[in-house]
Amino acid sequence: MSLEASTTPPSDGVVGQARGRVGARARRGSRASASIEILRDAAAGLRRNALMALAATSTIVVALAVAGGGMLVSANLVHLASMLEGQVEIVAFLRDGLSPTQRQQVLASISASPGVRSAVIVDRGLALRRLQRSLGTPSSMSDLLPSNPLPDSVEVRVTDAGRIRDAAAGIQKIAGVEEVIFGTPVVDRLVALTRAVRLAGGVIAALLAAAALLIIVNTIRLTVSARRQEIEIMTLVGATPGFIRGPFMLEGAFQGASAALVTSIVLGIGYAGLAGRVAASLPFLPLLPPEAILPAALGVVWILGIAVGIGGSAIGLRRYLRA
Amino acid sequence: MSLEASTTPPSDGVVGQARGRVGARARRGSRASASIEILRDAAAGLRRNALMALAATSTIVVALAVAGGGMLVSANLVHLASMLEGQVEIVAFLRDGLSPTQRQQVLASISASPGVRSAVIVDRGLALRRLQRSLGTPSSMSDLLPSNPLPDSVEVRVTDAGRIRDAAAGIQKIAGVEEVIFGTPVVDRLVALTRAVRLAGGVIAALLAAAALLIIVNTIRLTVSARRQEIEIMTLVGATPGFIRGPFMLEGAFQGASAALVTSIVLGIGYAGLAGRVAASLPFLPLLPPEAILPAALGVVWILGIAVGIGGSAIGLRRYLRA
Amino acid sequence: MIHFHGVGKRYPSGVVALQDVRLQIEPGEFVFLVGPTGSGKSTVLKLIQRIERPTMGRIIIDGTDLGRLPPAEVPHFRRRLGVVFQEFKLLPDRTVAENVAFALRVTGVDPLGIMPRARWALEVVGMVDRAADLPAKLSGGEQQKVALARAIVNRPPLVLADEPTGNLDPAAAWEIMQLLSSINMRGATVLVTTHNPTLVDILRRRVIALQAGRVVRDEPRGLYNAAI
Amino acid sequence: MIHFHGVGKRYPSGVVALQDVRLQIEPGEFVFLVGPTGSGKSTVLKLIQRIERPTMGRIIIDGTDLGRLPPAEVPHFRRRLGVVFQEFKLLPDRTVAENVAFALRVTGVDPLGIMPRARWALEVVGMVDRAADLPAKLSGGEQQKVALARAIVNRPPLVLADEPTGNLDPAAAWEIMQLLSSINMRGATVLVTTHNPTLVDILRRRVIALQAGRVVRDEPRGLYNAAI
Ligand SMILES: Nc1ncnc2c1ncn2[C@@H]1O[C@H](COP(=O)(O)OP(=O)(O)OP(=O)(O)O)[C@@H](O)[C@H]1O
Ligand SMILES: Nc1ncnc2c1ncn2[C@@H]1O[C@H](COP(=O)(O)OP(=O)(O)OP(=O)(O)O)[C@@H](O)[C@H]1O
Ligand SMILES: [Mg+2]
Ligand SMILES: [Mg+2]
Repeated sequence: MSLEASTTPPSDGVVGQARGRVGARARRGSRASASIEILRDAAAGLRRNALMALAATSTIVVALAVAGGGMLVSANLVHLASMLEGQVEIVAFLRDGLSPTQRQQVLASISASPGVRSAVIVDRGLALRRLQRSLGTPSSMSDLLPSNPLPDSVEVRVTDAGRIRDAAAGIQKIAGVEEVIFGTPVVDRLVALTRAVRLAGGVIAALLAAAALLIIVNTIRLTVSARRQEIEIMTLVGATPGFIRGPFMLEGAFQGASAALVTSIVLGIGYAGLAGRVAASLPFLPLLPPEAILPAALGVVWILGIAVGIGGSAIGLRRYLRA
Repeated sequence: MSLEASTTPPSDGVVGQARGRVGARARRGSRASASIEILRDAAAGLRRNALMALAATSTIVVALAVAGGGMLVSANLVHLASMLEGQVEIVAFLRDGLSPTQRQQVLASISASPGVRSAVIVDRGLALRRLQRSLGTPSSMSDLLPSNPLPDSVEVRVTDAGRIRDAAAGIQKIAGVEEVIFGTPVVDRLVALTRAVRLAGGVIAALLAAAALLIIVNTIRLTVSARRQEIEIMTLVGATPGFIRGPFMLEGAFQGASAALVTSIVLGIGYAGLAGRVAASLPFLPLLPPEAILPAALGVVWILGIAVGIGGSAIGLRRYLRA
Repeated sequence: MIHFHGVGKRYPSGVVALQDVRLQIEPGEFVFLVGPTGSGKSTVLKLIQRIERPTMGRIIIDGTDLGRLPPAEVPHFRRRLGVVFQEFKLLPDRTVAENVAFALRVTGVDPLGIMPRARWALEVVGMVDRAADLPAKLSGGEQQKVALARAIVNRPPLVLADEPTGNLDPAAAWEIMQLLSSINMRGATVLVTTHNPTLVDILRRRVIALQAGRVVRDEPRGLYNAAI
Repeated sequence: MIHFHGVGKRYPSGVVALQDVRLQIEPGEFVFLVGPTGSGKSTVLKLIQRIERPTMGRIIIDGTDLGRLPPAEVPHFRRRLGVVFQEFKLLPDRTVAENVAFALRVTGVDPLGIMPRARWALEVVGMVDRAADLPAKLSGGEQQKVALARAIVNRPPLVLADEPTGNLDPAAAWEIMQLLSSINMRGATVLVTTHNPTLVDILRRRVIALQAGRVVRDEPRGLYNAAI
């Protein structure tokens, strides 16, 4: 059991017998193999602390799912708001007795007017039928009306519901337009509502993302703190903070990534299923199609998961790596 | 430093010199002082692990806030759905030329008809003014209509929008009713929508509560696992699982309660503020008043927080307390 | 007090720590358990505490057959033992006084009597002036003394001490041995593992020697090494 | 190699662990640090490792003034030391081999060379057949040997061993001392704290004795106790 009796130590040419100042030399070494080492270390760390890692990862999954779900809800709210705003319209009643050519001219002028997105002519016969339909088609009513009292009109959709007044004022000035109406109170409500919905959507998404962030960072901090003894011993045998951080941050990244993967599957399948069912049973409720919204939402989930996994480990380690 | 040289041990009459089987005796002892001990222990445990307790508690706050917020959103969705349904109505046009007494009789019959919640008479003059208003009051139109073509009608609100067809059929049979209309497609949509909203509200609340549950249990499990050494030593010196569990569960309960307190303050102030702002800027959007919804939502937050704090500790300890 | 009937212990990893160990220690005895590193001394103590369970044979402590002890009774059983662990096993985030008091508190004694008794135990080992410190602030030997104070604080009928002087200077080690002797003289059974030949050879108590998991020597007034 | 210039250490709790310690240990020396429990031996070793910092005086190790060592250099400095901690400080969830290898890996040596060197160190202390076990599965003495293997694996120019034989039987303790001697003969400076008078008295190396934080004796070929 003495040095002499045993095999001589393998010499690797890096750490020799006569040692000078080690500092500078130690920082060399093969980069590639070092990163393989770090990967192996991270994997081993996860294996050793399997139960803790499982608890942490499932917590991260939940946090990411809540944030991702919030993003989907918020995107759909915003989408709904723009759909609603798209339905805001100005009706321009035309003077009686315009010739078809004149009507087309008026239509062209209106279409070119500032703030107008689209404009279509509704002739008086169609307008009456619509009115009857919207009143519930009491068959008796068509009898009651001796003649069609409605004028021809142009229905105008605007680019920005909030600036509908300007658009209406512009249309009013066009020759051949008798009168312009736009349900002021309704439009005001709608504008206020869609603004609120947009705001709420943003706030919900931001709050839930912040919640996920905090939960993930705290969770990883707890797992790191459970391993503080390990960290202390590492520093005692000369591991640099970077060397200690490496595997921990990789573990964090890996946990974040696996959580993002699970979350993606759950949210993806869940949203696709939901969108399908809504399309079938609530066709008038315009959910964003999965392919339009999932890539962005899941992208955020992945970035959040991985970045916070890494950042959380770094933050969790800070306390224990002070010199 | 020998026993003889030192003071004699204080005798407390419980643990004497000649000791028999200890088992039975040890389970006695003052209950009241024991629970004070447990309280002190729990407080000390929290103090010693202050940073970990802080991380855990803030995570619980977030989880509870998300769940509580989800409940508020869900309750408002359900409220909105019933408001919408409450606006579904049947219009019964009355025969021309009914006397005021006859009209009152018809109204009474309609009110008594099954499925009817309320009924009001709308006379033809009011109906016309309303129609004009909803068309945007083109001043020219009142000129265009030579006479009022609309009949008197009764507007009926139903108890259950889903069974509007039966209600309408019943009203149709009443003498003096000329025709009954109810916008079938609109009502169908509305019923489908409110049903979806109710479902979504329930699902959101349940999912978020489940998420909070999982996060809290996992968080507490992580804090317990960070103290497994402490638990092991306790079992080695003869602490019963119950004795070890006591302070941990109290700590859990305390963390849950403090988290619930913070969450209550945040959600309470936040929701009251939001409801106030919505009432001011979106008066047509009927948010539930804070006093109607906060007590229930915050009650759930407290129950969730405390119950899961205790349960989480118990679950977290299970692994370490196996004999 | 302690009966080992053909006890064997094979750890799950495959290491056979004890083989066919037969022991009979009467109440009131003072016994040294000696043997080289890894010979199974700590395993014997762990079996007595039911931290580990034998893979062969039976163990009866003070009339209790450990193989039949229901798990719920284990804590109550352990309170009858006072143990100095080889690695001390002090609660790292409780003060010295709380560590010692803890062994009393688990027994459910009158809370008012706890602190005076803890102080008494700390006085006995000479650590009373460090009562308010955390274990991490003590030297190795000081921690060992605190571990001993915890072991004796509830005056257990059986004291197990695993290498209780490994971190103590000869004078302190001698005092601790005197202390264990006086506890023994008051009626407690004492089982001490040690690597310290001087102490064993001076005290001339019963010596049980283990070697590779077997009892190779059991002498009433033995020496650390076999008399050739 | 080691210079203490009027070093004092007062812990934040108020305990004065060292007072006006003056030491000069030359490269290649083998020194025993002795003294009663709590006299400050471990504190001296902690100061050398820069785990603790002196509250008075200056410490220069191998030309490095520890008071001026920037925090970022501390890990690199520590790699020049091989340390056996009094409480072993093995990573609890890594195998014996990984524990020893870890001290090499932090230095950034060629990964391929690590495991053979770790095996070599374990062979030297006689623990190579337990390479795959976790520390918790070893006896106290076995853990101590592993801690020693880790301390010598990267052939440090300065070895600090805090009570490295406290959990070993006399034969194993003697072998470990022989091992430290042979490391010393190959050029390393060795500083060993111990409570084992036999070892000190047989080896007759330089002995520095502490008492209540002061150096009370420093003899080139000393005994454990002062010659009266
Ligand atoms: N949990 C375990 N799993 C596997 N093997 C173990 C375990 N605990 C101890 N051993 C092995 O059993 C043998 C006996 O160990 P034990 O701790 O009883 O020795 P000891 O006589 O106390 O030694 P020391 O004097 O070093 O304290 C050793 O070889 C040890 O490695
Ligand atoms: N972190 C700390 N905080 C406060 N006091 C401490 C701390 N570490 C050690 N001490 C005290 O400093 C004194 C010297 O301790 P040290 O560990 O150096 O003793 P030692 O000579 O190694 O003793 P032993 O032989 O028991 O290992 C002791 O009284 C100890 O209680
Ligand atoms: Mg042992
Ligand atoms: Mg020491």
